[in-house]
Amino acid sequence: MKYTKKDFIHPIPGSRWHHVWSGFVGDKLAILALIIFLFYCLVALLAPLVAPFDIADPAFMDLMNAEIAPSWISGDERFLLGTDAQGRDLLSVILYGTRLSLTIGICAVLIQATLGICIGLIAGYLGGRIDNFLMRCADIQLSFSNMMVAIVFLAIFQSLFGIALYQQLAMIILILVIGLTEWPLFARTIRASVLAEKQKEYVDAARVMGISSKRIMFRHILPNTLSPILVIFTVQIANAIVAEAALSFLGLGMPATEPSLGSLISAGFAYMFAGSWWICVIPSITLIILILVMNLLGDWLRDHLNPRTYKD
Amino acid sequence: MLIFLLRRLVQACFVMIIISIISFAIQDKLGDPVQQMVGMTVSPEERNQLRNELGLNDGFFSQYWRFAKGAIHGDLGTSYYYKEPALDVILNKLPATLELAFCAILIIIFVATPCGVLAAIKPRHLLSRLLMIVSSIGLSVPIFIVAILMVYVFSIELNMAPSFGRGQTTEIFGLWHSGLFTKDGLKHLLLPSLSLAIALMPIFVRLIRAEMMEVLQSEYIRFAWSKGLSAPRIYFKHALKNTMLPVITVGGIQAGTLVAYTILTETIFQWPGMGFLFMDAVNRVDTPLVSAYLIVVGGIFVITNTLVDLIYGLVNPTVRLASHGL
Amino acid sequence: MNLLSVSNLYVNFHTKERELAALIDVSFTLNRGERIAIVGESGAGKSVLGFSIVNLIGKPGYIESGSIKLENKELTKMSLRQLQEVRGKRIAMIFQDPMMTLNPVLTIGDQLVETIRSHTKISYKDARNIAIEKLHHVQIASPEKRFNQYPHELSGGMRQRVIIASVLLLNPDIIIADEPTTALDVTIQAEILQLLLTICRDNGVALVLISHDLGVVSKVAERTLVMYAGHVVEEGPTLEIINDPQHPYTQGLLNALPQMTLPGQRLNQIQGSMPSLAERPSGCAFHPRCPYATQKCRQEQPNFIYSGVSSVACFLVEDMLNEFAEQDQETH
Amino acid sequence: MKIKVIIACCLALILWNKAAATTLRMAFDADPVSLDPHEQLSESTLQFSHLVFDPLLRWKQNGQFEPRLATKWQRLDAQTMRFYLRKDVTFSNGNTFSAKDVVYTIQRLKRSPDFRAMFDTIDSVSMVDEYTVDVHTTYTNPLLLNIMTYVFPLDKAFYQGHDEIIKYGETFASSNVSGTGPFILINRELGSRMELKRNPNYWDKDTVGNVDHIILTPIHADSTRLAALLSGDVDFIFPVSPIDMERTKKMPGIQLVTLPSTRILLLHMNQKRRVEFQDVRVRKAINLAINKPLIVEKILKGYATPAGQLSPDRFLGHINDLEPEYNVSKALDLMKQAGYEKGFRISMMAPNNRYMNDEKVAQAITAMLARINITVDLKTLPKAQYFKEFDNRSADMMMLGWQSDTMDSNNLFEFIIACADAKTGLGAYNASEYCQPSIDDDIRQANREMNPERRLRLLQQIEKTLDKDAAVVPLYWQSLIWAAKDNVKIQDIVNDQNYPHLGDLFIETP
Amino acid sequence: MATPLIQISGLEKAFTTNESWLSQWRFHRGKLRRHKDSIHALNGVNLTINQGETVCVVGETGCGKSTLARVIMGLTTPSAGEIHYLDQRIDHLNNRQRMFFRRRMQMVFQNPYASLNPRMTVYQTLSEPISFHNPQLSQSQVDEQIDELLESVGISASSSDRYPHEFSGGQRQRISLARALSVEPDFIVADEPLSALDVSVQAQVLNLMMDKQEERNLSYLFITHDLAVVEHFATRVAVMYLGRICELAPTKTLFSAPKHPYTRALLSAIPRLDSNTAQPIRLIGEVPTPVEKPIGCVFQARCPYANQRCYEHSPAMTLQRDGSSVACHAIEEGRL
Repeated sequence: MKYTKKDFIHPIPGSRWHHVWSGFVGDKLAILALIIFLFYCLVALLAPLVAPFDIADPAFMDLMNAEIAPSWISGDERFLLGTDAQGRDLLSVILYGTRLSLTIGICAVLIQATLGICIGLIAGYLGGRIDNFLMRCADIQLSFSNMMVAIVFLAIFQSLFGIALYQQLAMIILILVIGLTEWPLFARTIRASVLAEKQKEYVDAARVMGISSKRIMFRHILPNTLSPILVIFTVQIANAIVAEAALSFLGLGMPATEPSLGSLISAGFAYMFAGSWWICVIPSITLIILILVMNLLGDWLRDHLNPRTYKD
Repeated sequence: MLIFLLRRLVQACFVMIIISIISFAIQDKLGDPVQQMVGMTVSPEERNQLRNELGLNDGFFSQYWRFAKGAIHGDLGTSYYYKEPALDVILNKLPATLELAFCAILIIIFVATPCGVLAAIKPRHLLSRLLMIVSSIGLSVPIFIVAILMVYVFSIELNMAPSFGRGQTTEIFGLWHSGLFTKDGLKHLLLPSLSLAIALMPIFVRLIRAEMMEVLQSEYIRFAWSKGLSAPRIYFKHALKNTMLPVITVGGIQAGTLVAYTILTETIFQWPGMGFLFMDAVNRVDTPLVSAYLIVVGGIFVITNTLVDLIYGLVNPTVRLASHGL
Repeated sequence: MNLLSVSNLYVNFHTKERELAALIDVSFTLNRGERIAIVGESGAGKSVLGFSIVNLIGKPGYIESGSIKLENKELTKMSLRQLQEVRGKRIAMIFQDPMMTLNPVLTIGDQLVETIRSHTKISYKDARNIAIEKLHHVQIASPEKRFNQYPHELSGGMRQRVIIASVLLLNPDIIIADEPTTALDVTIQAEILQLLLTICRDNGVALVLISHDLGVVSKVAERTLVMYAGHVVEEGPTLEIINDPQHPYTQGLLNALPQMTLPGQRLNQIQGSMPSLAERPSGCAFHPRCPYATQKCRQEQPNFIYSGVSSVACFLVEDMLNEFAEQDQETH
Repeated sequence: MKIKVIIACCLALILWNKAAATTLRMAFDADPVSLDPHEQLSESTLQFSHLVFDPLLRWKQNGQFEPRLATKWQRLDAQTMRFYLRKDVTFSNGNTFSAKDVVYTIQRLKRSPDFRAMFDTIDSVSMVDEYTVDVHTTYTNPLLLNIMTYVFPLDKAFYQGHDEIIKYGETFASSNVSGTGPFILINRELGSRMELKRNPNYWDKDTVGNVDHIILTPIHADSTRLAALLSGDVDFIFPVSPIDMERTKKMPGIQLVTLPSTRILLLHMNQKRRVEFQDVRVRKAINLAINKPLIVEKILKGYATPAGQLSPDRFLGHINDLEPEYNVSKALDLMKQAGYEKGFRISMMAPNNRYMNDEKVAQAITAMLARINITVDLKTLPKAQYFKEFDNRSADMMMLGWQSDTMDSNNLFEFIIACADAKTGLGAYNASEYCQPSIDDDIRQANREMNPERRLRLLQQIEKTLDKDAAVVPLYWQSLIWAAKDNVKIQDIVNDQNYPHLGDLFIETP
Repeated sequence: MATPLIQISGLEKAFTTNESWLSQWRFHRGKLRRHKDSIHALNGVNLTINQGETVCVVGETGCGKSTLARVIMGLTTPSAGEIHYLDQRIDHLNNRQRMFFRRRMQMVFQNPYASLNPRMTVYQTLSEPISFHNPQLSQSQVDEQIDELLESVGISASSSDRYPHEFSGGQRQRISLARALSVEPDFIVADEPLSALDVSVQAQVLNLMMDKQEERNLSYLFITHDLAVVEHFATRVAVMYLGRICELAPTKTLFSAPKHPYTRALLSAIPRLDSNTAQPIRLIGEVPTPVEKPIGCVFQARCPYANQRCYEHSPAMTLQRDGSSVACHAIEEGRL
């Protein structure tokens, strides 16, 4: 028996992301944050093109130019934001530093996310002993805090293999350490969402259809846990950048020859009280704005996607 | 209760074994204890003999077993620099760190709670908006910048508080050098604990706000309103207690961050605590100290986590410790 | 004088884009000791109406205009402090889900005693005695033991009893029960309804029962309001409405019940579903689903008219009445 | 032990209250690792020795010797020197000081791994009477008096029997102390605090010093240390980072004292690791490419003296007209001649917390070497790790700072330039692996030459050879910078070896 | 005589509530013992479903009716008992072996808001099972089938690119049904498909289900707590209590002459529109949680007619004269 045309029910128009987007357009702060963040990303991506100086050029670091104040103070047109104690153009160094910090942050969080998502999915979907064991591990890891583990690990690495090797591998090690220590946050959140999603009947429906566990996990459940992941992802990048900065500040991060924002601040710290405030203050502000923007974006996403982050 | 503690104990053993393996590995790999003991003048043959006597030529596991046995008896090796048992050195510095953390926690509790509650119950109020902006910014300013700023403003420019060290301490019960009982000690405590608190405060303000707002949306709060209870009663008796449950959990997790942050704070303020000691030990390649620090910190985490779970179980009647096997 | 009179109540929901009307021009009255029911499907605005009586609509809802009078006190204009005196003491509420209504971290006793003590100055001991007495009243076995227990230690039906007990503590004039049995099993539902009915009858308490279940309503309420998309579409004595519904929606609702057709036959369905707040159609909100809809229904809002047994907001009925009236005039 | 600490605390409290005005709170970058003055030859140990012990004689600011426990001395023959000791001196524990203590101390010094090299020249010490000792050297030694400034007599009765010296080990001497010095140690928390009080029985009653109580706090970070001074938490700090000088100068109530020191900073170019460095033209080019005055001006803010040689002008070997030369085009030319026009890649290591702004200097040098196409992979390490690497000669180019213990050029040459010889210890810090036998001969001669004229010529000869060979890259002589509150009269008691004579420190009471 | 399609015998299911190995340890009389807490959801269910008929399972929360559905569909494994599809045993099959039966048996779920994957369009939702079970179909054939399917449940095929949240509850339930029908099953388990829907929409879905049954000769196992729907829809009714079926009867028989004390109470408790129904029979107490495997009759605790035998022996299903089967000692003994 066919229904007559009149019987057809037409669905309500409008898409899921539509209201998120319209809410976004309505929120000036969120737009501003996004623009600034995109600007940062762009700048980081294009650092070699945008930077007024090529940092690889031997002439880049000229002690003659050391500690020139930003151009609006010194009137020196060559260096918009002044130079640091080594005579490097601060703008170029900050551009490259931002690039480095963002790279470390994003790569580290990618590792966290991959690891966390896999573990969270497995723990949540399979449940039972595996879940119990993995979550115990996550709890333990989480209670030790990534900073703690990173500090200890980096310190040990430095003393074990010497700083020489460390400085060569600094970036990779930082990414790995920050990446490997924060997975529990992702894992727990994913697991919580998976547990919630697993209760939902569409998963059962898929099982009843005979669809394989792997496909259910990745095709059905995973897309539905994306909104909390997105929120954590944003916030975690901010956290990873802060962690990197803090580690650099302790002398456990990027070496002075390859400065990230954190090591720039750390190096400029000595000049803070000496009159050459810009060496420390400008990278600090750059860092703070970057993190603020990421946090604002994260907040905004959290408010609008309204996921439940991990909680017991 | 007993079972709960027993379970915890099993877990603690598991954690401590892992930590002790790591710390043993450090001790084993870093530096040659024989060299540290006898200096350069001893011949290689003599050294080898000494190595044999000390069992340093044995296999990894028998060495680890010896290390673990020593660790159980409180022997974590001797610090190269302090020439004292590493555990003693660390335990000497423990009070300083604990006092710092304790004060920071106090500040967090007594400032973050009212702020979070205010921001939750009057979300449109100017003050709570300001609070949220400040906490957003606070969340984004790394702790070391906060600490530097504090030193600059309060110590150097305003000359209000000392910038380093613990100041005058008094001894309590013959085992604890406390800075809490002298004016000088408290003055020294002010800036470090404040910057430590400021670093963690935004997380808690926001968490309390978010949780409180969620709790305020719940049916039982609506029911409480419909019963005609007074507003303070609803906010502080009905809502706050429920709000605190997730806060306690997160608080337990943040304990780890707190310890990590003490390293930063202590470094900047020259606070003679464990964190400062640890960074020093790292710079001096004082491996026994580093591994002892690891073990002590591991112990602290295990204890705090157990405490947090216990508190959680006490506050939350639905999680009877029975379900943990009371 | 009416105990409670609601007139021309408009309730809006505030959203970023626009204001959504949740209740449109709702009026009704309630007499002392009377039991009325508000019936409708989900999204009809019946819960909003219930909550707006004590001004407890959750954010982002707010009362846009209209008046709610308890005797002659205007509730919409009251300060929070004044409202808190009315809530609980004069008007009490029973919520839908007993699992969520009691605070999980406070004991049953705490929650009962605080209700009494926040309205009357009375010692803890006396309050406890009253509470235990009321627990007994709602047929809870060993109330002393229950007094010290936490909500999670009780079953759903037991909790709903505790909630009813807590509502009774201060002998209110009105009880608003928002789907009090929906979350309960059939056998428990019967008991709770019985209990509620007895209590209202015995103490002369007025009851506003909010429900989607016409069966439940027919057992309890004397008068019924049928709501659709924020409007009251029909109002009248319960029996009349069930036996002779006037509004096409009420008719459809009743006809769709399985018992209205023979077993195995197709049910009499209404097409479509309730519009959401944002998509309320113009004119009569029911017109897209209404089999009798005319051009007029699409454009104009029908008025509320008395049709002999009940009041209805429908052009069809209006036209019919007018016809009758004309015929009447003609015959006269 | 605990009780002792309590008593000490109480004592400290009492003292604090009684004489708060003459308490000196000072913050240095390091505190002594051990209480044993013979365990480590380091600045902090010697600073401590000057507080708790007294030397036989010490340097005055003008470069003359000042008698302390030795009242006078006289050369008996080419190899013997007689010292007359001060009477009525007691150790802090009440034991009287006499010649036996001096003999004992010198014998112990000869056993010390760190001091052994310096005291090898002393053959034996003999006690003439209660207050006279004779010091016999193995050969004529022009620097005997310089060496004798390192003799801080120990209390023989106190130490004897458990006086083993173990580096980094726990010994009696490393945790107990008895000296004749102006101060007595009352409390010490390694790494965080050291407290001393005035020795009430100190022999030198004529001193203007009025400090009754000293609290020494080690603060590693330059900025924290300065902040502590600026916020008034301490009265006296060392060192002050040159970066902070401008600001500190402007602060009211704070005084800065700077002295050029004899510490030379230099770069070693390892000739064994790199063939390129065996070419004198390359070495010369590197010397020419590094703009030393600019480094001094920009990084050290002028608080150093650019060096074209190793010996500072106070030393005998100093040649006045040997100025640092900076000429990139000439350097490029030399590189071209040597066949390295395209340059090469080298590794370099430098400490990052040992010398003033060491890391930044090293970075600047890499940038400068890049101009002559030498690419430098720089690693900077904390000192604890750096010197291990230095001993292993782990990089092609390494930074070193050296202060002559004997205040003489020859000490520099012996350790930095001489061909490495594990037996004699010569060339122990020669990370250039440069070996010029003629220099070795000159060093040996200068060590025995008593005639100042001839000695001068010998030492200058070495400097000239070094310059010609461009064996190392001398960078600059670092300055010492102290800061204190105005009422703390440190300018009278600091010296270019950085052993402030705190016993003579006068603090003005407002 | 109808052919039995599904046969269930002696089905039991217990859930362990304390999964964690460590939390299973208890102090029992001073000794440490391992003890698994479990809830007995099903305690021996026997049921036969014939081809083309609708069997309704009614009961209150916690009686195990949803568990029954899930066990039949293989979403949870039974602790004991057997399930046969036609004459093949299917309860012990692994995922691959079960694949054939997946096509024959399908399920419609309770919550229309959760039973469709919110991140998949209607098209994706439907195409997945179709192409999964019919890999030989070409893309256009699949599309064609989907369009047909959608139109047959009253959803316009043009809206197949929409996401579930764009549909109302009733529409979603239609899509759910379409998904179940997509593999052309002959048996559908419907787990409270109406309970989340409004009255006016319930009728739409119920009508659709009846249409489909007629069209495709489907058999339904319909789980619900709404007796009004049961009366209208069911061929036979099974009343469940605490994991057991206590009465199984043709619909008319059950509603006209309920036998089991629980069935009687349940029927009397329905608030009906007609005002002439009798007072509801009051039951004592609440539905207990079956932590221990029940001994004796499951209803004993609340039964007004319980005697000693009810506490000790569990009653067996006995066929009554009017075609219903009841498990009750009181009826057997003629006390009732």
